[in-house]
Amino acid sequence: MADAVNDATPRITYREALRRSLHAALSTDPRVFLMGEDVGRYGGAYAVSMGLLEEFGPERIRDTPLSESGFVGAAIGAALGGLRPIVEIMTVNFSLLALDQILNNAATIRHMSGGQFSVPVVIRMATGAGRQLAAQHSHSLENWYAHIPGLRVLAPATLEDARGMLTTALTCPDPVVIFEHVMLYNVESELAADAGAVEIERAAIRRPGRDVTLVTYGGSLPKTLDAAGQLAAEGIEAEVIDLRSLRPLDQPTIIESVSRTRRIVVVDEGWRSGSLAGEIIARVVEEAFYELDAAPARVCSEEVPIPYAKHLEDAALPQPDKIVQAVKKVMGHG
Amino acid sequence: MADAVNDATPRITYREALRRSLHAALSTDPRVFLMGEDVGRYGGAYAVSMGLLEEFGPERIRDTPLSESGFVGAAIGAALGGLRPIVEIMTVNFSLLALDQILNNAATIRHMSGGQFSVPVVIRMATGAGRQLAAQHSHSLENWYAHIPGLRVLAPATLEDARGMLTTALTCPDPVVIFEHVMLYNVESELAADAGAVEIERAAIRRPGRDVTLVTYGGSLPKTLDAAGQLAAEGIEAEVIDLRSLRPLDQPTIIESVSRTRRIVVVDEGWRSGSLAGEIIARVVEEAFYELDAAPARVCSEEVPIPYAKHLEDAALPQPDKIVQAVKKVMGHG
Amino acid sequence: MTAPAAPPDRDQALQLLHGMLRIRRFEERCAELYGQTKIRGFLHLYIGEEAIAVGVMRALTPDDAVVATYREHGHALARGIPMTAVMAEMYGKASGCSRGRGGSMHLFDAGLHFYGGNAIVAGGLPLAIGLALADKLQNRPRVTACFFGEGAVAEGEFHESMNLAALWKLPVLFLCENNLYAMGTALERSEAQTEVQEKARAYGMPGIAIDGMDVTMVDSSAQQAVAEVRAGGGPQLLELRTYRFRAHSMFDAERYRDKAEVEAWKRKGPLVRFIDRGKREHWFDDGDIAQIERTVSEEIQAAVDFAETSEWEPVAELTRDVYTPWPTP
Amino acid sequence: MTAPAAPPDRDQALQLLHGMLRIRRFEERCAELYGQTKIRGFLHLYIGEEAIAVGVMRALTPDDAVVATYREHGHALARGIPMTAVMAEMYGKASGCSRGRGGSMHLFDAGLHFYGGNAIVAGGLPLAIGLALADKLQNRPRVTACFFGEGAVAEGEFHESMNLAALWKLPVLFLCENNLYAMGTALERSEAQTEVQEKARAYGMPGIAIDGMDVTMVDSSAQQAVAEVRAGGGPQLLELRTYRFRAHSMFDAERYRDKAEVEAWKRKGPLVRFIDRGKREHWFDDGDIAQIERTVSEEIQAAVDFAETSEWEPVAELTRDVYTPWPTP
Ligand SMILES: Cc1ncc(C[n+]2csc(CCOP(=O)(O)OP(=O)(O)O)c2C)c(N)n1
Ligand SMILES: Cc1ncc(C[n+]2csc(CCOP(=O)(O)OP(=O)(O)O)c2C)c(N)n1
Ligand SMILES: [Mg+2]
Ligand SMILES: [Mg+2]
Repeated sequence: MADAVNDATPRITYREALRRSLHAALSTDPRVFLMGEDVGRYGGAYAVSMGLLEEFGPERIRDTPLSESGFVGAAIGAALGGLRPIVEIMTVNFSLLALDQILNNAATIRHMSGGQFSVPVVIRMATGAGRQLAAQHSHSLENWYAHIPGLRVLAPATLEDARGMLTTALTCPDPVVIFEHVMLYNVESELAADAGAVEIERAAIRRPGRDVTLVTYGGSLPKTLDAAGQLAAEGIEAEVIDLRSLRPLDQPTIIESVSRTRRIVVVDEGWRSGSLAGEIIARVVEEAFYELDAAPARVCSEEVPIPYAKHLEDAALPQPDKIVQAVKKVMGHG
Repeated sequence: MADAVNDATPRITYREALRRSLHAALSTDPRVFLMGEDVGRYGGAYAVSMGLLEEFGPERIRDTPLSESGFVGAAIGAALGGLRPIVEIMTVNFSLLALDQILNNAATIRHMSGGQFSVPVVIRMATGAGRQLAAQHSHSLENWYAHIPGLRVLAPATLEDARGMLTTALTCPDPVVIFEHVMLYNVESELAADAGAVEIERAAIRRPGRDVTLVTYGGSLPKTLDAAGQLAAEGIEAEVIDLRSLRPLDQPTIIESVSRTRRIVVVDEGWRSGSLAGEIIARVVEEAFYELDAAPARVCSEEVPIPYAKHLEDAALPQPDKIVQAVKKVMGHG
Repeated sequence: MTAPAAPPDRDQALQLLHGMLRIRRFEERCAELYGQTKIRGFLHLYIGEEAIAVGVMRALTPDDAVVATYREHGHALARGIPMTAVMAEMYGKASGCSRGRGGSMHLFDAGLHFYGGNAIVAGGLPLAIGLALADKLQNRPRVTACFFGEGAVAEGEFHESMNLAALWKLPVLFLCENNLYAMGTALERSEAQTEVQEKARAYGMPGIAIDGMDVTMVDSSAQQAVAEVRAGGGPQLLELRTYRFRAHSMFDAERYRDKAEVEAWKRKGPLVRFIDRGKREHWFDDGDIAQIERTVSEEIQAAVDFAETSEWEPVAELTRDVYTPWPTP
Repeated sequence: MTAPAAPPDRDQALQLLHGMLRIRRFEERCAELYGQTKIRGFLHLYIGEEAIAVGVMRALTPDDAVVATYREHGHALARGIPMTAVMAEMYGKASGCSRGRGGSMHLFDAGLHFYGGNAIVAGGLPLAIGLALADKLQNRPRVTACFFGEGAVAEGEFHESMNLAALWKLPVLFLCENNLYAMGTALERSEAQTEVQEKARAYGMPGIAIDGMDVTMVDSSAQQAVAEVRAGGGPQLLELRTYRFRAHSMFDAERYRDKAEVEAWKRKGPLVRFIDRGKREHWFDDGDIAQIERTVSEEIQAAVDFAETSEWEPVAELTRDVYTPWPTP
């Protein structure tokens, strides 16, 4: 098991990249431990921590009861007590039960104590829809977390980021929330054997282009790249920006791109009203209003609890064809 | 007590307007009851339900234990069971503990059941800062609630709305969240003796003007009107829109105003990133980009847990002078 | 403390057997359909636990309310939601009991006072409190039956709901289906005090543990508890000791328990035991069983046919039922 | 079950008296300063409950951790946060123990392991679990003392935290300050089971109730509990029976309780009782008391002077300490 972990197989999954990251952290820093529902014996609801219990034991791969507020608060307390807890909330849907602890303790204690305490906790959770899990299990609430001063919020969309963001987050003295989109766990690609820490404040241009800027993050990145591919076939060169960090937002990278392309479409799986996409658009027009040649647009989820039936779920979420249409409209080809 | 309630004193407080509204609902509909922490014997943390226990008894003015998730969920269940519960969450700060029930049950059950059930619950809560209650007691999370499909979200900023919105909300078959800003409770004005139900989907122009549109809601309305007054003295005529309903948003009223004034500043006590103000701006530029003569702007709270010290708290929140400055900048006089 | 189980007469025995077999075979078919990707999302099978839903539902009247979890096919069927509507829901069809919105985890039926299918662990408990409060305030002699797994006991909502029910003396029957595991977490790794019924005492509430594999015992205990709750005696907790024979969901590799443990429990299963006893006590014979199997199999086939031939909800209807039609004044 | 309270010697008695009087007079002054609008926001006085903070803190070592609520002036002072820094915090000055950010409800001191001042009811309990877990995982023989009111017992977080502590055998001492009211809600209107220490049993945790008005009893009980917890015996719950003599906060009209009830409790107050007994048993005399009053009064005046003359935090510093300075790699 330990050997497999350090082995740079040519193609691995996003899940495996996360697992390697956990493995590396647990191996190198005795203060690090993982806690959450079914992270141990079960191997993680999304199988991310498979095998770690056997290697690191039940004190450091700590199965918790179904007590989200209790164990997330405990992770915050353990961080205050000098450890580097990684707490897995099985999915964002259950994180509401722990939101009080995250907002009123993790994010707040440093400022409220006049800077006496830092809270170096890392909170990982699965997010998003697409697996027909219906209304209570398909939320995308990244923007709620990105609203909270005192937190950092990350959305790894690539294997490099899945492998590297956690590593960097563990060096950060403040609470970091990491969103892992459920549709990414099985994505495969190559990952360098020596992949490790990545910086976690800057957006990345995943595809350069001159005609329009597409801003997205997390599980919507593959859909956006797909759309960009389709657009290219029609002669529209879209630049695709992966936000990577949802708080702080890398505004300069967005503004720079939009100043070149003069058009922007934001793709975000959150419900449209109150989405992170809205925030991005607001920032762009506040900052670069005169650089824009067309009204900005968003492709978000429809304002409906996500339904179970596949065709309805698909219709509720951003999809490549909707992105293509939105871009064409912004290009005046609508 | 009962007499005083129906008596149209010339000037009353916002608190008293709310109390009259509760009183009228309890008097006319036997299905209505009020539940929450300290709504009974204590008279309400903000004294809104003072005297109601004596008149309507402990079954209908129901003091609850400190169990936000439990009693808010119970109100949702009671609504499913045919009653018309009004549940008071003492403040928005504690509503996080009940957010799972609100999002995953109240807002979702109708759609998730294929339309079989409605959830006619009214959830009232105090919101906002300004009373030096520090980081854990000063949140403005209206935009989180306004993000949720299935909810209606109201922010009464005037006595008419304090009196009328609850009345209308109680006729609504779906869950309605009402935010009462803590700085409004003591505001006094006249209220007609026959004040009652008001419509709850349209924004109101609280002050007409031709030069710039100021959009705001709730506790920021008085500050915005104050700023508009100062601006008028300098020859700038600001139109002030009170959103009233935060979900659904009355987009036509905003767009119509902006199309006339060609400039917009949004004032919102939420933290800037991920604020409702951002959503408003996004909608305006999506819809009326070419009507604008200047980049839109927002005046929001600074991105900091609200501090206790008065001068720091004041500096963290939107204030009339900041609004005036923002408007001047948008007018090109900055 | 448990009520003595009165032996069922032949009719009752056949009903109990039919009720359990119907759920068992339905779910076996669902597992196949999942393999064929007709059913998707999460599918949590109740196989092994059928005695509980069947036993408890018999104690309820049509006016009583039921609140269940994501593992609720058994409850939905035993309560009387037509199998056609349940199967169509699993397919995601418009003719499903939740119009295709809910799927396996969110079966609803307003007419039967079946308030779902809740997929947030312990999320249904506060609803049950409210339903019972509504009954109490409206003087309706109803009982709310609230099902949840032993894993839910660790949630704050369990605590808050138990206290509210006891404090306000509400007509709620809490039914803790203790199948020893919450996904992969064994009860002794989630609770400091593993005697679930002991928890009831912390709220001054009566609580007893029942063999949830014995349908006659479940039946009689539920009858007694429902009668007491309905009579105004306040809430009660029944802990039903059971076991899940299948994986938690279709994604579970079951690394947390031994095959041998599962096999041992299967030998104590509600169907084997009831069939053994029923034959021994001559409540029914193999011919009766075969007859029931045929009826059940026909019902299931009809449900599959119904689901297969039902229409999809038009995509244009996506956002219907987010809000209730309502004229703004 | 409670430890016999060994009578204090003269020195100890004077310390206990001084500790309690210091908190009492400090808060009386705070109430005045509130009237003068020097202190704003919420101000929750501990008057009547001083025996608890004073008794418990004596049982802790400097390495132990303390988690408290918004009613924590007494705990902060008894733990050793300088009165100057506490008073400056109430004024909102930069020299306050939370740099003016926290105010009365959020007193912090990293050096003294004083983890606040938490204003979300029951919000501190999970933190205490985590602090104790960190101690356990790092093999530090520390105890985390976690204070909360009896109102917090109804919160889900109480339940979750109690279970986690007991399940993981963590070195936490839960200290439930039962002053009979949560704002205006009497215990019997919030709990079906009002014997708070009974709740501990639902988690297999030892729990006892103590007369929280008797500082020697609190002292000796806390000593014993802390020693047992430190020795690895797992968590314990002490219920400290007490009463708040003042309103819940400065906004409370106290419509929910009789003046007579308050007066009756005042006669049983921790200071009256301890002074009576101390004089009777000749631990100290009126001269000693006068001497302590003088010392206390001087300390308070010095704290007020310090707060008055301290600087305001420059507004330019508003957003400092939202994040910790940290180089992105
Ligand atoms: C609040 C919450 N946390 C976690 C989950 C994920 N989850 C779904 S079922 C389950 C196990 C529940 O176990 P139990 O209550 O014993 O019911 P069982 O599945 O055994 O019937 C978990 C952890 C969830 N749905 N809700
Ligand atoms: C979660 C939450 N709900 C409500 C409140 C408002 N509130 C502040 S103190 C209080 C009463 C708490 O009573 P108790 O726990 O007995 O402590 P005491 O004030 O008596 O010391 C309430 C309801 C809060 N701060 N947090
Ligand atoms: Mg279970
Ligand atoms: Mg109290």
